[in-house]
Amino acid sequence: MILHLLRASPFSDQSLCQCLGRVTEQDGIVLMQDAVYALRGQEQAWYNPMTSVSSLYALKEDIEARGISAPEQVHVIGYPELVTLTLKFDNVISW
Amino acid sequence: MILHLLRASPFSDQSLCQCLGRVTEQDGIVLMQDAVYALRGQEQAWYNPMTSVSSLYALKEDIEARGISAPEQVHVIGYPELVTLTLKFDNVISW
Amino acid sequence: MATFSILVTSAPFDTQGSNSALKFIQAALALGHSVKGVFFYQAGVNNASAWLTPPADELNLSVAWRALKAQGVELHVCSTAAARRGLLSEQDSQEQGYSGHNIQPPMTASGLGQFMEMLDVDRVVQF
Amino acid sequence: MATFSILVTSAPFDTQGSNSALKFIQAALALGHSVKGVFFYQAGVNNASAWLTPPADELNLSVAWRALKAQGVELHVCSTAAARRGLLSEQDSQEQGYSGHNIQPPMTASGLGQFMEMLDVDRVVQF
Amino acid sequence: MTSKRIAIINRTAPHGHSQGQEALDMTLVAGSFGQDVGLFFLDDGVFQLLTGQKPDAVLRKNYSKTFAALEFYDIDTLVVCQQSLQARGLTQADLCIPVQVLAPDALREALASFNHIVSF
Amino acid sequence: MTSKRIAIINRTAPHGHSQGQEALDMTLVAGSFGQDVGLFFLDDGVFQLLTGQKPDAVLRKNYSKTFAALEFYDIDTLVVCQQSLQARGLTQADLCIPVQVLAPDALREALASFNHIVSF
Repeated sequence: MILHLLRASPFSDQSLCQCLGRVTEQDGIVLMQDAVYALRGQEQAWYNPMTSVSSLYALKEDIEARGISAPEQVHVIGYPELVTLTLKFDNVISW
Repeated sequence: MILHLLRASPFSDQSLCQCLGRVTEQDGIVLMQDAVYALRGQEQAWYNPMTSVSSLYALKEDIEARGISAPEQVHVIGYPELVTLTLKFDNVISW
Repeated sequence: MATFSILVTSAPFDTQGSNSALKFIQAALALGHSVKGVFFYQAGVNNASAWLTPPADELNLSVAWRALKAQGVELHVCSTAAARRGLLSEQDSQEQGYSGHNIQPPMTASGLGQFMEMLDVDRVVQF
Repeated sequence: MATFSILVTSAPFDTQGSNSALKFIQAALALGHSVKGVFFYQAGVNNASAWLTPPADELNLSVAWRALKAQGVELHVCSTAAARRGLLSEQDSQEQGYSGHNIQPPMTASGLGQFMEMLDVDRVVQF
Repeated sequence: MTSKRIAIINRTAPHGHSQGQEALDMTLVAGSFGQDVGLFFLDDGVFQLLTGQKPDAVLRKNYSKTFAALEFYDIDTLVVCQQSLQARGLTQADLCIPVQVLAPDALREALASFNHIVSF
Repeated sequence: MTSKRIAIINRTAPHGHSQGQEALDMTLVAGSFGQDVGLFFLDDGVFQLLTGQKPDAVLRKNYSKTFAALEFYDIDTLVVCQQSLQARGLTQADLCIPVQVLAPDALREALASFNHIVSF
């Protein structure tokens, strides 16, 4: 069980696609920093693979900073929940 | 007539795709720095659009640095030719 | 309660990494966890500059890192990575014959071996 | 013969931008063109550090930039962008009460207005 | 100042990186020096203009408020890439200032008219 | 040293950025401290291992020669992503040292076995 921290916008950077090609059902994905712009990608090829990850999280502060919003199926979390998540999973990768 | 200087690997970064969506037949493209890795993209969606640009250049020093090679249809140039190219086109964008 | 070490590899201001690291550490401490230390590497070594001088309406990272040190979080910077980027401790600066040094307390100039010491925690998180 | 100004926005060592800029400028000068100056902005301001200290088997950018200045290429760094990243001229450092300064000749601390002056050339090329 | 026209391109989203903030700084200086300047928003750069940004939450400055000041600097060439907006599910109504929204062909034409182009 | 196992991931191509060189520095120190370390090459990171690099041409250091020294540091977990190689038209024969080439599933399993993971 790996927790994947995504930090780059998938419109500019391939990290989200590359990460999605490697996650399993037990893994978790956190969208933070510019990666929260992924939530504006409804028309992009990576959007459905991303939202079908059951443990998909997005950082509240980064969403608010950017003037966007999250759809219902995304778990919006703050930093305390992020800290707790890193302990719930076995290890953490920052992409 | 714009000369487009590409610097990032298209396997990691969307700049090449974004640039290709905007060039016209009169424009030129120079692959430099990590963008020369585009020459290893034979199986990628952007490869044919890229090689169909008639003014496609790649910087010799950056190719040699990385241990790769260029196919025939790509004009391999050195820095003196790059300097001259920037003057042949009307202006230059670094992507 | 758990133990953390934090690896910062992103440059201050140029990217949001330092900001995210600060908020993560503050949250971890507030939850009662222990943060053993922060290790600055790659472009992250720029966080160790004593002279970061942002405009008054922007985050002052020097103040923020100092506050963490006061809470017991060790702040280590890789001196080889730092020297490549123009950041020097007093000793390294004297050896080079430079006129000053910009790695100053609360930052400690260390080697990568220090980071190996910091792996003995429950989680390492990279920003 | 043509005139150039060069904008460097990428950090030394972290990216290849400085290396490419150097090779471009050397080629332009060798062809007999005139390079009015280099303007360092964004993370590129780190090029202006007098204290870049790479290992002996790596490029010493301080030496390389100094050689260009000796060939008549002006080297300007944006002082606001520099201050945010811990790079200060003697005057700015004294105003802040710091113990030294790491922007030294051949680098000149300037404002963005200086870059506007540098636009009066045939080509601006960004690295 | 010189008579050379300069285009400043925003290609990066705000807050994760400093590009947008320093592109805007350069634009304001260009304007105050009377330079003929065009400001372009392409790709993730269109996110710079979103309304309702609150970057204080992530310890970054809310410089997006400054876009409204561009008109006082006589910077009236503000161009946004239509295709970039569309790919992100955005329309002009989501943006904090009035801009020209151009299709790729027209956008490239507009860029080609500048002497110098810098990108952030 | 600690008994924690650390995975170091290369995701960036060489020479355009410093990631690869400093990832290798960290790997060598980890090895010399007797740390149990795995070195992974994913995505553009696989370009780190290409034979015949001559970065002197672009004023960068040819640190790829150092990969051959990894075995003397007892670093024998060297894993390359099969899919990343394939996407770049590469095979193991193009690489400068012997490595384990793993399919995505096996690669993720290998990564999951480490206590800590850092990426460059």
